[in-house]
Amino acid sequence: MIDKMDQIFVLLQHWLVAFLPLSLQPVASVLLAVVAIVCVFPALFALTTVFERKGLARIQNRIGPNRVGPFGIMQPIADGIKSLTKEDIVPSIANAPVHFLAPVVLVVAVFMGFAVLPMGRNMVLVDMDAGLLFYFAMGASTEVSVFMAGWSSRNKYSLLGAMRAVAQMISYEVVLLLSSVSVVMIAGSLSLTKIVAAQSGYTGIFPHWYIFTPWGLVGFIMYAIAATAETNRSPFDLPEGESELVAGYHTEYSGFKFALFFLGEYLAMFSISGLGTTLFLGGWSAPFSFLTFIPSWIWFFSKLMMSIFVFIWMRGTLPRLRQDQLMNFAWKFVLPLTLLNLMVTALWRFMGEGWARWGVCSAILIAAYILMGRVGMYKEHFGPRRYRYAE
Amino acid sequence: MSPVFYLVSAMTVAGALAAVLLKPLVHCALAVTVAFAGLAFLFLSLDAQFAGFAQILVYIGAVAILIVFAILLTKGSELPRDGVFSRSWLAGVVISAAVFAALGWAILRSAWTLPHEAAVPAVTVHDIGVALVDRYVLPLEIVALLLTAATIGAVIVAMHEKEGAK
Amino acid sequence: MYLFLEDSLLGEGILKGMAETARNFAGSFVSAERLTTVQYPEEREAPAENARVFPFLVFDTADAEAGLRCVACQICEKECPPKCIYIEKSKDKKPDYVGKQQFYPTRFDIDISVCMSCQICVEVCPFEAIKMDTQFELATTDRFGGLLLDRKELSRSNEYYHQIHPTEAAEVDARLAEEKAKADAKAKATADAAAAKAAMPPPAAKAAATEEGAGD
Amino acid sequence: MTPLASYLLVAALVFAIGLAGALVRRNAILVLIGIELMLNAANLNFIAFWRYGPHPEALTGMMFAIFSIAVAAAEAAVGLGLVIAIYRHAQTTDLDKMNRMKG
Repeated sequence: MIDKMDQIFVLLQHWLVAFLPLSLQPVASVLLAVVAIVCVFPALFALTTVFERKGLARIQNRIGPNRVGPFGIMQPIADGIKSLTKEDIVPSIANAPVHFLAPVVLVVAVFMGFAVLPMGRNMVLVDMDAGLLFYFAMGASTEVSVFMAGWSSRNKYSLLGAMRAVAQMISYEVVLLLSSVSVVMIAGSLSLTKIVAAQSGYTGIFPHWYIFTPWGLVGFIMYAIAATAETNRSPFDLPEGESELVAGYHTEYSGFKFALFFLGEYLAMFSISGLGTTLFLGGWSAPFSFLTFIPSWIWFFSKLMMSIFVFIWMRGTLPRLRQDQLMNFAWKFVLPLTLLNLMVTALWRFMGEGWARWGVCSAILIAAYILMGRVGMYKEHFGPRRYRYAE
Repeated sequence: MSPVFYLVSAMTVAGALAAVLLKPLVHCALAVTVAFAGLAFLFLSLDAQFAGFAQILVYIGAVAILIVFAILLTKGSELPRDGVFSRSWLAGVVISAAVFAALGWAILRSAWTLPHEAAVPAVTVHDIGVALVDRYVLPLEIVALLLTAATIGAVIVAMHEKEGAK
Repeated sequence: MYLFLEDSLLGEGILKGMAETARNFAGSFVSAERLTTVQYPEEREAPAENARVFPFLVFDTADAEAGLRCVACQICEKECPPKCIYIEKSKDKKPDYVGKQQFYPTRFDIDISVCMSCQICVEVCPFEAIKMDTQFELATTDRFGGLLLDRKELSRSNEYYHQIHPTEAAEVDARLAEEKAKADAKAKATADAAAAKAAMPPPAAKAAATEEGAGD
Repeated sequence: MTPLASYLLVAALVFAIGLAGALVRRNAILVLIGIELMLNAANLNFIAFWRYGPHPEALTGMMFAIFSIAVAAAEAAVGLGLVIAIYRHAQTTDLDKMNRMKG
């Protein structure tokens, strides 16, 4: 029974596919999984928009949307109808084909990333040998779509915004990759299913998740920072800073194309949270050994929603960074610490079991963190803002 | 050959042609991105997963963006008044046509002696990784050195000249 | 050497902020007094006394036509920065609250789609005739006619003014009463003087006149 | 036509187009794009020979392609850095106008 619940979607898929002739079955099973992903994540997107608005409202001691449906839960439907019926404006000097293709490329590239995420036991669309590399390849293609959007609008604010966004995404992509490499070093595979399998054991009741190691914790924090920047979430949401930066690459988009950008952004957030869950939080495995009876996909999605909540929480707390602070932070703090973390991971790998490696690795990382943080704050690369005219 | 191969090849060649022939430089950069993507698909169709994804990651994610940055930093998006083709364009076309003719002739001459079908090589990413740090460790180190040098060199070359240096 | 700065660790402020917002998040579910917003169409807060939206014209007596304080001096029209006031002066005169003969506006229009609620018209008005309203639900489906308010739509009674800005209205009333008293006294003095002049013989009248001049 | 021959033909075509781009266009960036295309065509050859060659498990062609991708990335970075430096100096990226050795 427990197994059946765990595998319910896999069994459902097999049952549905069995109705078709044998020659169509492989195509149909893939198609079915694709349809499931294409339905589930936009639905999650719709839910997340309303939860985000309600969460932010609660953080600011407000109630949030509560008009459409009970507790405002139907708000995304109203928003969807609104954006669908809005006029789709294409600037007359815009490069129309590129202007049209940019949001499409973005959404397609982001959707491709879901293909390699294991969302439960045996629930992965394609178990690729180079799954992680595939994910990052797809993530890299979103940069092109951002540039396409900014350039094809023929608006200098759009173009500047696009260049800003691309520079930000490239800078933090390095960190994202390097922090994931430490997991690859320990798990010994680029396949995400194998990475989850490597974390699925328990010591006593505690799981072998990579976040519960010194390098894993630092790697996870670095990954989370890079993921926040990569998905243009606050405090790195300069591409969306409409209040002070004329938004950015999607300034000239309206109606459904704008909604597509919005969708792409949220889907990227889901997929990057899913990847972080897979890499550091044990994917679909249960947090305690006595909780394994709960289906694996529930664990995956609850971890996903937890990370989404943290994203919302950060958005409600932190002010937006300036572009130079953003770049300084990436290249002068996060990147060096991630590189150091890589070395510490290698050390961890070769020191063998025991408490010694815990002590050594933690000591190196904590010392580096304190030192680099202090240096950075002292030199005002980051840390508290001081303005000459304000003193 | 499957229709997918023809489709992807057509996309690659069309992208490459467009990259060479289109007038606005940004169009060229976008077209070359299409060509890179097509080549990545060709790699994938040759069962070279790792190389295909690395191609997408490096070429679409980095080189294409780099080209775009360079175009925008050099005001390359403005069309030059005296044409986009060089004065010696005819010679260039003749040379490349000759190169293609020579290559094509060689390929077609040997087409029937080339191996027909081969079993899909069972090479995992793990094998590639092991080979990289085992048999190919020296090239790997040299590439690492090269990349470091290139990074430093690119930064120095493109760095702002100090005031007074001019 | 940077280890012993008075600054805290990097990231400590972020954690403090996160804790604060978490407290808000949880607290807003628990204690209702944390919630600062009002569910507007159903609940509304009484407008603040100093709230100001768009100007209106004050009238004193029961009749809006007769009691309008405005004397069509057109100062507000000249001073209005966005030029949203349009006044037509009357040809004839009628007595104002003091009893003095004054012009009155035959037309007084304010285009509230242009008005920027700066209150300059109120500041410059020497007759306390134009004041700021607190009524803000002025949405209309007719954006040209509906937002151009004429004299009739702009007229509000002094009682209404008392209702929305009690302190200010009381001050204004006191000032007006004082002025009226002064005017009355002056009128009475003039009337008395005229009466005395009529009654007195010529030399005495001359002396009274010099006295009056010294009194000025 | 064997599969290998068709891949080689595509690679030859892309190589010729890249060569034409490098020779025909005036803009230095376009020349770099042409060179990138040529490198890519060579990579395709390596991968095709690896796939259909006698010893795919030796990974020679694959490794060559991977190293070539890495080197091409470095080449692009340095090349475009040079283009930007030249542009800053000469205010043009037109190769026909860069015909002086003196600055």
